[in-house]
Amino acid sequence: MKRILDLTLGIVTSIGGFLEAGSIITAVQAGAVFGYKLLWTIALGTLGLMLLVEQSGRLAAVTGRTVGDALRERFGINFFIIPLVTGLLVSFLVLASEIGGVSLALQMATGISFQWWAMPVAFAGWFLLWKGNFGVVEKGSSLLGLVTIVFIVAALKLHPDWGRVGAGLLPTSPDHDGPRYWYLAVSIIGASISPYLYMFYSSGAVEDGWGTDDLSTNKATAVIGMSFGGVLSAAVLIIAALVFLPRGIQVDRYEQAGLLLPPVLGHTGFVLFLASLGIACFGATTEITLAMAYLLAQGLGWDWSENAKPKQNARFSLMYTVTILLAGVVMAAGIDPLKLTNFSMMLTAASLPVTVIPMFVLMNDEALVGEHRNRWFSNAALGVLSIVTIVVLFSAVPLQILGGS
Amino acid sequence: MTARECRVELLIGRRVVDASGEVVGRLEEIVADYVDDEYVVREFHVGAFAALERLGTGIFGRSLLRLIGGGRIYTGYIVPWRHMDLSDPEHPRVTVAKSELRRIGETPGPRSSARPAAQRRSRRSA
Amino acid sequence: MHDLLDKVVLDEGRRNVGRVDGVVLELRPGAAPVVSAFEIGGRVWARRLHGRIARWAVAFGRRWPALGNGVTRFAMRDVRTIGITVSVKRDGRPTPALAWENWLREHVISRIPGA
Amino acid sequence: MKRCRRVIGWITLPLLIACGGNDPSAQVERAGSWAATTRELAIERRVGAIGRAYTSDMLDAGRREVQKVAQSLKPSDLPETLRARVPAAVGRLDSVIASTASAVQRGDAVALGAAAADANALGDTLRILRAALRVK
Repeated sequence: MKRILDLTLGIVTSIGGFLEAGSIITAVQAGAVFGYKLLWTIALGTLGLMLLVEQSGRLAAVTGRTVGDALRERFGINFFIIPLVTGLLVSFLVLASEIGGVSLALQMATGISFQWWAMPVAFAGWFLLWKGNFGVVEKGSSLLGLVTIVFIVAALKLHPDWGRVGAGLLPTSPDHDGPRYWYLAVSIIGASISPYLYMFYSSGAVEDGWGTDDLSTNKATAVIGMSFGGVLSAAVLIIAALVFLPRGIQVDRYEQAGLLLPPVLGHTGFVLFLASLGIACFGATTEITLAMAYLLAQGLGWDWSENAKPKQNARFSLMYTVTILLAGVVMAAGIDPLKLTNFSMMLTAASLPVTVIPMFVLMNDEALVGEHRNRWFSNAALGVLSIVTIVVLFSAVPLQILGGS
Repeated sequence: MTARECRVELLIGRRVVDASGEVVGRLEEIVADYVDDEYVVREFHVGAFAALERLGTGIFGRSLLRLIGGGRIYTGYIVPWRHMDLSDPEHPRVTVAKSELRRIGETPGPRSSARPAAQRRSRRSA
Repeated sequence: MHDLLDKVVLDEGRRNVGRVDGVVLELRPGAAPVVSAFEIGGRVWARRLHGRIARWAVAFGRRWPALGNGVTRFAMRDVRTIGITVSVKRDGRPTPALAWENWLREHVISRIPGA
Repeated sequence: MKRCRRVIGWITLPLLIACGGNDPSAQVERAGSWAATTRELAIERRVGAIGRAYTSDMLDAGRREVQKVAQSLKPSDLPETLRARVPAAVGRLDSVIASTASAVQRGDAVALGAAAADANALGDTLRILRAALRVK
């Protein structure tokens, strides 16, 4: 029975965790301009995430070490300092754009500008971390995240032409707006494979005390959970392709996304869109803040359990307090949420090699993971993924310049 | 600092030269044994990444080396403690010619620092 | 040395004291060197990165002595086990490694309700 | 020092140029997108599917974006035949958005219907103009 409960919670977590400001907004922009053409990037991103989540979960279950621990212990501080610094920097920008997502959902509902909502949202996120423990954060935000299923309902209601949807799953090059196409493709990959997700997942696995008998749960959670998350953002893209593209609406401002569901589900569509954007981003806010605190604490050897009272690990709790409130200040300063979200997704994609390639070495180190090390399939898949992330890294700056606005 | 001390973490990754000044490789591992309540150094492992020699010691160079070199799959030399001169920790020197050193993997001895994470071995290597 | 460097250090109360940031070799004339102790501290791992960062760490330490993470040294005699983590037979709380953990607890964290 | 300068260059470069280019056909496309958005806002507001605060906020934002488009459209960029028609269409769009906004304030369903029709017509005009621009 425990196994089934773990499985369902795992899947629920990945739904809540997967969909956030980045994946929603990039999918809406992609659908509005290129129709189904960019679906393949969501598929690629979801497969990549599945791979990394499964492996970081296996690492945690077999060795009791999180990704953060393993990066420091295996490669020493000389290498670890790079994923640490890039990870914290990039996650901070993503965190600010998540707070932006929640604040904008509140702005669309109330008319009060998102800048006023930024600090209350950051404070609410901090309060949940300060009072709640890991279970509350993980399960709470994911259960609420279930409301994001409205996207699947809406997508089905629009009866998409499944043949062309399938065609969208094949990598194609665009016939117009080349740079914008590839900029969105990279942003979507960055939105799907976010390092904080598998760092958070491996820390959760260690905190829940996973052992080698949880490997099957781990595999199922990774595959089912992440694919469900992938289907959700694909649904968002499909709706944008069927609602915005024919009407010629391109998303230049974040709030335009609010028009996504009303034409399909009327007022309930509008309310549910705000609810799912707000809740998914709020869940991501707490998860990213924790993931950043985990990364730093694990890297430097502090106590880091979220289950403990804040007093028991002062530096860890101070870290997440400062991080979330600072990110709130960034959003309160009124930075354009759409540009920040796109930019942070692009930066996430560009920072992937720093965590994906070491996973290659970690998961093949017999001394570390013993016979649970990668089989040829995971190695081949991780190899392809590493190549993709390196290509993305080198294309990031030119794409930001050409396709950036 | 009592007697004469040097720091392992600053030694690791340093370029090691032999008696004639020829480059042996980079210091990758120090094996010590737990002998009557003391961790006594038995040997040093100098990894010879011929291709990566020029990476240099910048942050990026050393970290890339750690990423690749950190593995156990390297070729290199075993330098018994007697032959390693650490008087200048910045430039460790081998007191004999490179040719006299045993290559890693040649002798059937236990793999130098493979230490199965879980079990504890009788002769603990630190 | 890969079994020691960068490993998490647990004190007798199984509290995280920090990570093995540095390991000390004692050179004895005519005899094999001995691993005499290991050290924990921001200044220790900063030195492994680059001279300039090490200097910043020292400067940071001097400006905020309370937060300044001095260097904590544990003799190898105090080590109980070396496995996935390194456990020592001493209490970690009074050491500099946890200095600013304690400082933060008294002066900052416990002031916020619900800590 | 050389390495630092290169690193700083890498970081500031994208931030500086992130605002994107402003070739005329892209600007007209943006205007067309806002015409379509205005039409959608009018239709959805008329059936009460979206909130009043949200609609008026969006229309204000729309006007600011359209005014930005108007400023960035320099006559020299436009071909001879379109030099007059494009700014005129963008100007009309600005006034349609304004009238939609006031219809929303008054809650006048009929005016909203008319505004939606105007926005729709403007959307088509802008699409034709954009096609003409792309051909050049």
